[in-house]
Amino acid sequence: MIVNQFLMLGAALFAMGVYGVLSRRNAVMVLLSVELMLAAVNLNLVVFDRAFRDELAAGQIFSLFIIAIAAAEVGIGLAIILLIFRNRSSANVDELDLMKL
Amino acid sequence: MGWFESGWGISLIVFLPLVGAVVVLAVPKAQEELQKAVALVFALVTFGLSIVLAIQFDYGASEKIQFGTSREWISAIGSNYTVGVDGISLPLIVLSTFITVLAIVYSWDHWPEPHNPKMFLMLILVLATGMVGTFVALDLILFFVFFEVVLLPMYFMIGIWGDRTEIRIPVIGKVTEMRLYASIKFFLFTLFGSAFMLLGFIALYFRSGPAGDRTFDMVELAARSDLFTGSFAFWVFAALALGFAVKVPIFPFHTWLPDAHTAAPTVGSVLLAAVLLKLGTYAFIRISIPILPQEALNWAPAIGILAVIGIIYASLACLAQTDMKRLIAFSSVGHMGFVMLGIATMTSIGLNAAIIGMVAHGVITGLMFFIAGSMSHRYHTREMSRLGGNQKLMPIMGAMLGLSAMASLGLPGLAGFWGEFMALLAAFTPNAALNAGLFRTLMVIGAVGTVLTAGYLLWMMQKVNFGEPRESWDGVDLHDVDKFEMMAWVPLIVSIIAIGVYPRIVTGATNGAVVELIKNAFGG
Amino acid sequence: MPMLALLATNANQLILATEELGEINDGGLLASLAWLIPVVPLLAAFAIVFFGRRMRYKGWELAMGAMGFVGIYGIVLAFATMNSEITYQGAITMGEFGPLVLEWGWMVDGLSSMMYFVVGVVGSLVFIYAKSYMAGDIRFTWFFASFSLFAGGMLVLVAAPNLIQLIVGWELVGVASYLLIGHYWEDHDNSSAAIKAFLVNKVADVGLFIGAIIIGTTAGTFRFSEILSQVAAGENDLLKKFAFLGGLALFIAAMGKSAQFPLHVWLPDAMAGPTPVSALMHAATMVTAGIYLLGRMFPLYFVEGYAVDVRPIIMIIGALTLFLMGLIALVQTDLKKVLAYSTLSQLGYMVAAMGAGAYTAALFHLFTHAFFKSLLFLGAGSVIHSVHSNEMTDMGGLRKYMPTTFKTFVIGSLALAGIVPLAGFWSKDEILVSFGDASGGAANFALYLSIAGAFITALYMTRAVYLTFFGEYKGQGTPHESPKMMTVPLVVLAGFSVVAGLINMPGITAWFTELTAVRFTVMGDHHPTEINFVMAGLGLTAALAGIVIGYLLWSKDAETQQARDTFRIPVLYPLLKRKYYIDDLYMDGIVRPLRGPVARSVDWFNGHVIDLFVNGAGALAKFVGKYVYRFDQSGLDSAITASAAATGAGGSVLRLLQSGRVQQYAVMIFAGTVVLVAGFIIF
Amino acid sequence: MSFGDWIGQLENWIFAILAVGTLSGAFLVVHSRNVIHSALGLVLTLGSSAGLFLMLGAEFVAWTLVMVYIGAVIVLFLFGIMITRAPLGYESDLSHPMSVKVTAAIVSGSMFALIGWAFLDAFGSVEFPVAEGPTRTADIGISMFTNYVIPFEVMSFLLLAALVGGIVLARQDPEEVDE
Repeated sequence: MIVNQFLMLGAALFAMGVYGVLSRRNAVMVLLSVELMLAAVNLNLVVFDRAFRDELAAGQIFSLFIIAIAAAEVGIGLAIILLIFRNRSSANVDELDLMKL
Repeated sequence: MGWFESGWGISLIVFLPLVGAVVVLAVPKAQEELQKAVALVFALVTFGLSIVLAIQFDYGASEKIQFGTSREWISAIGSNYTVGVDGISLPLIVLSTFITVLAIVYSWDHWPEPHNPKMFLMLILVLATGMVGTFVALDLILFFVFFEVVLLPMYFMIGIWGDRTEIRIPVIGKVTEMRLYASIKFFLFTLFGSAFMLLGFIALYFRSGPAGDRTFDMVELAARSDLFTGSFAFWVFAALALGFAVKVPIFPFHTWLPDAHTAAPTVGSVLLAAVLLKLGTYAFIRISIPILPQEALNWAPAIGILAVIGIIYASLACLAQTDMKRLIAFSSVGHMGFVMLGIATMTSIGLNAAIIGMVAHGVITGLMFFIAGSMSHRYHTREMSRLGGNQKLMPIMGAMLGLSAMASLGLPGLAGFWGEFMALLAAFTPNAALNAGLFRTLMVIGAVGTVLTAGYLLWMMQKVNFGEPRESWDGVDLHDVDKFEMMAWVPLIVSIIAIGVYPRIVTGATNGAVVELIKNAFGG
Repeated sequence: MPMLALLATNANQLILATEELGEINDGGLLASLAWLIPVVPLLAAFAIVFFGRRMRYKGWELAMGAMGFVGIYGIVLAFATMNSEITYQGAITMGEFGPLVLEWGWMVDGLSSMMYFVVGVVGSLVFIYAKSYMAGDIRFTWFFASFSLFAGGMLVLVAAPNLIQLIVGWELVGVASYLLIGHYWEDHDNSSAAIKAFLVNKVADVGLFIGAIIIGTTAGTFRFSEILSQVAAGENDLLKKFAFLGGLALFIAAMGKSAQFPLHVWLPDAMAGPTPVSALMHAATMVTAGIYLLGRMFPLYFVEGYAVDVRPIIMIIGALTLFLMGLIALVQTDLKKVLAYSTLSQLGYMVAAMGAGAYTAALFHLFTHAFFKSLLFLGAGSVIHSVHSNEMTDMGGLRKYMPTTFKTFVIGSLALAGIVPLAGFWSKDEILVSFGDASGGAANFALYLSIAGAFITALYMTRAVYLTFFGEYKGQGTPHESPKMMTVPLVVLAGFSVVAGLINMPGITAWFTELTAVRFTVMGDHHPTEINFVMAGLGLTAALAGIVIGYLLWSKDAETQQARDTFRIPVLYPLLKRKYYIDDLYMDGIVRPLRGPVARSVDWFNGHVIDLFVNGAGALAKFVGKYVYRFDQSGLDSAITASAAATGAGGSVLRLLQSGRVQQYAVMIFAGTVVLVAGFIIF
Repeated sequence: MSFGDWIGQLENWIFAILAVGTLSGAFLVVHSRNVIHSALGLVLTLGSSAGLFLMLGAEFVAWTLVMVYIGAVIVLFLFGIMITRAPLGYESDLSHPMSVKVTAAIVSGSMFALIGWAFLDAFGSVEFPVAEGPTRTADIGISMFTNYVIPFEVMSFLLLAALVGGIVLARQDPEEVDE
């Protein structure tokens, strides 16, 4: 097992998440893709933790924090999407362009 | 034949077509057959003389300037009428005279509107003088004159006999006829490059020695290449390269080419593709590398990168084309990319590849434009989506189109392969002074480009040749290849196969000259 | 004669010995005239194009004559080479590129003689068959012209003594394949299949180009004999440095021509061509070109310090191919497609064996496979000829109507399944033994998959035989036995399928081993000196189990036959039916985007961005001209107007950035991050 | 380490299977035209990455991931999908058109190239230190409540705020209910 095989997997996962965030129209799907990016970060944190044999297990602890924050983010995010959906009966990101001139 | 070798031979090959043009002018306008006959005779004699030249040529000493002469011309600026032939220019001279004959044969029965054969034939002959003149000139000013002589007939050919479809010009937004837009774009674009080129020539002249000892002679300048150093050489090379690059054309200076080819009448496209594009690459080999070898090395990576971008870019653009002629035009950009890649390696393999690539592209793309012209003449459309089943309607023409497509995608055994493959091969071990890693990357990308090339040509074949013919062609008169087309195309097919099977036809002349050129320029 | 080195191996280990060979037998006139072998079919192809229509048999006689000449010459050469160990190469110069001299040449050694033999003999039989099969075809003459072009190209490839000529033959074969797959080009699907075959091969050719360039340039020569003797001598450090890359690139080329996963997609579609084409090109000869290349360059992959690291990759790719493609064959309903996937699977065996270092075993399987697979294809053609359908659902019960075809097809199937003592058993057994002898994880992987593959092979062939020849006839009209001209080649090939294995039985005969070991750079064989009962037993058991289970599944009467044909295992069935979605991946992931959005955006870029500068320069010149004129006329006032106009224009361009779309901003943020980080890393 | 050696280790086979699971799940998430498939793809990705954590010896993280994500977050997503009445069948409207996808692919591809290059440059073929057994959960607990106690408290406030915020946002106003 070399370190890089995990890191490259994480990078690929992250890139796919980025792709999803940029290419999806539906807001729920965008949120799902954000989860992919977070999962990639988690993976790399744990890999670094194990690769450097961290005494304090900082990588794992931070990945736990990320899991918790992700849960909060999903909750809030879905609530916002719900609200938007109620007001505009659509969850498509590209229709939310009221900020434009 | 002492007179032939002492410079008269070459001069005859250069100026006989011009004499022919004058004779055609003297023939009354109504006697079209006579005009054609006169033009054909002059072209044939010129071609015959160039064959004599090729036979008399001493292949054992192909690096030497042969059949040359030098006469005083514009003594005020020290410019002489210096001409000569070596192994590099010989194949291109034969190619030019050969294509000229075929163009006239083809024109016999195929006149674009407005009719006026007299004018058209004169333009072809003047063009021939310009083309051959560029290849034999050994004096920078003489070279420049011939280089520009080529421009004018082509401008008129596109502007008068060109495609009359109305188009909206991008950016400017004006609606105009295709031929007008294309001819002006072609003329101005090339002239823009030539201006820089002339600037470069003059700069070289003033650096070539103390007053009184200055020269425009290419051979002499190459011998004094030590004088051109530093940022002076850098900028001179840039100016020359810009002028040549427009003519080749190298990405991103290529946009005149698809428009000009699409708009030009068939013979115009053929001459443009077969010979005119070679003027730029030839100038790189003849002028830039020997006179400014150090700068050639400095600029080589940039040229190589642009060449490879051109290969990929042109292939992708081809995939998007719906117009058959425009597709072939874009494919020229890709093929010239391989030629430039060969030149950019600055090795003897690469330069040989470039020259054989030039000759091969001349015969192959010439044939493709002939066929595309004849097809659009019969179908009255070039839209590939409206064609189909051509193989059934016109089997012989379909087969010839197939053969030329195969040659164009670089099938071994046909001419196109050697230029492509040897350019890639040369890119693996470029000149010792260049970054091998970069060129190896370019080699891989260029090799991928061959796949895309195959893709667009095969898809074109599928759209045009295969399938069942559409019902709309039921009553239309679609006769297969006629005798003039046959006479014009069979020689091209024969030469495609001959060069493909036995590349020594070209490299036998070029190799000695190229090896010597590389040795003189880069030492070792 | 160039310097020769002797490479000898025993079963497990390679021992380098650089002793000079004794007197070389150059074969005299027999070998020096071998240039006729590729040239005659090529000339025949040209002659057929120009004169074929006017001849009595419309050009067939020319093609047949050329092929028969090759067949006889091949037989003579094979025996002569085996008896007197001929190694000969001739060359004439075709051009000079600086230091590089381009040569056209021909070589005679064991490997090439074996291939001449296979191409000539199988080719002659297929040509005899094709005259009857193709009778009445609208492009009969053109068919034989292309077929002769193929034979010529293949023989140019086999005869090539250098890498560049190999490329020439390689591509000629590819274009002939394109022409023949697209023979019925009125149908859009057929021409698309032809294009697919050409393009996939062209992708692999990138590997061939690069591999040939790397190996040839670093070795300083493109001649096989000289490259390989450098490999044997082990002196060229540059070659050592690049051997892995070069070897890998050449293997990619082999993957394309020999249709290895994941470049296999063209071969099943290539069944769009007429059946004789499938028999000769897509079973016996053209697809083995990749194996031939690996065999030709074998020392490069085998000698320590060169491309040995490619071997696990070769084994894994081969093993994956043989297993995955065999599975697909189970769900095909088109008889030719079953055989096509079977060919893929068998090619996987050969490739994996090359990877395991079993030079002889791989070539031996190539040799036997050529006979029984072309037999099966021709048998399928005979069936299709009388049923007028490729679908097995239209067949059934043909045993009664077509006895000769039935018998020969069963012999071919048993040979393919590897039943003792037919040809397939001996060659497959040698491959299994070679996996067992090779060490490392990849070899074990290949061993397990190839035993499973033997089971699957027997299973799908049993299925094909039962669905085609047993039960009730379900098609239109009354089927009939094919004419003599078609059945005679079947019988001859069936004879070969029975006896071809007997020439290389472990411990008893070693003629094939001796033949293929005749090389400039000689290497020992991988021929087991005694039979390995464990491996033979495993392989045979797997095959018999496959036949028995196939019998149980498909031997029942006509009604259930139809029902049992679609044994739909969830997940697996759609996966197999859609060919692991690889075709969809290529089409939707690469081809369509390239032809559609990418190409269009490049074209758009050309017209709107580059021309923006060109036309913009023109427009600017006109604009400036106008203002210069007005300035000339009316003074400075216009400058102010112009600056205001410029500001306004700039603003309207910048306004486009503020689209209000979150994801566009996100694109800019991510792209900016990439650029900045890349900048920080680089500078 | 040559490819042959690499593939010869059993754990790398497991890794390969999990990696394929992760990536194909992620592919579903970003590419499927069916919302439910995308959500289930996320389950596959997270499940496989939990497996990777187990391989790495991070057992506590792995099981937390399974419980929190697959247990809770996915359920939340499924609710969100249902409430926003996202179509349950195949739907072509979920993604942007091809041109946007190409841009997105270019950006994410270059990002992958950059990150990947950086990793390759930094780590080359460094191998993991010899395993000394999985991390003990007790160690994580001690570390979290001694060294990282302040972040932990901040986190708890954040969760509280999210809780309140979620309710406030998603609650329908009484007037609207009346109408």
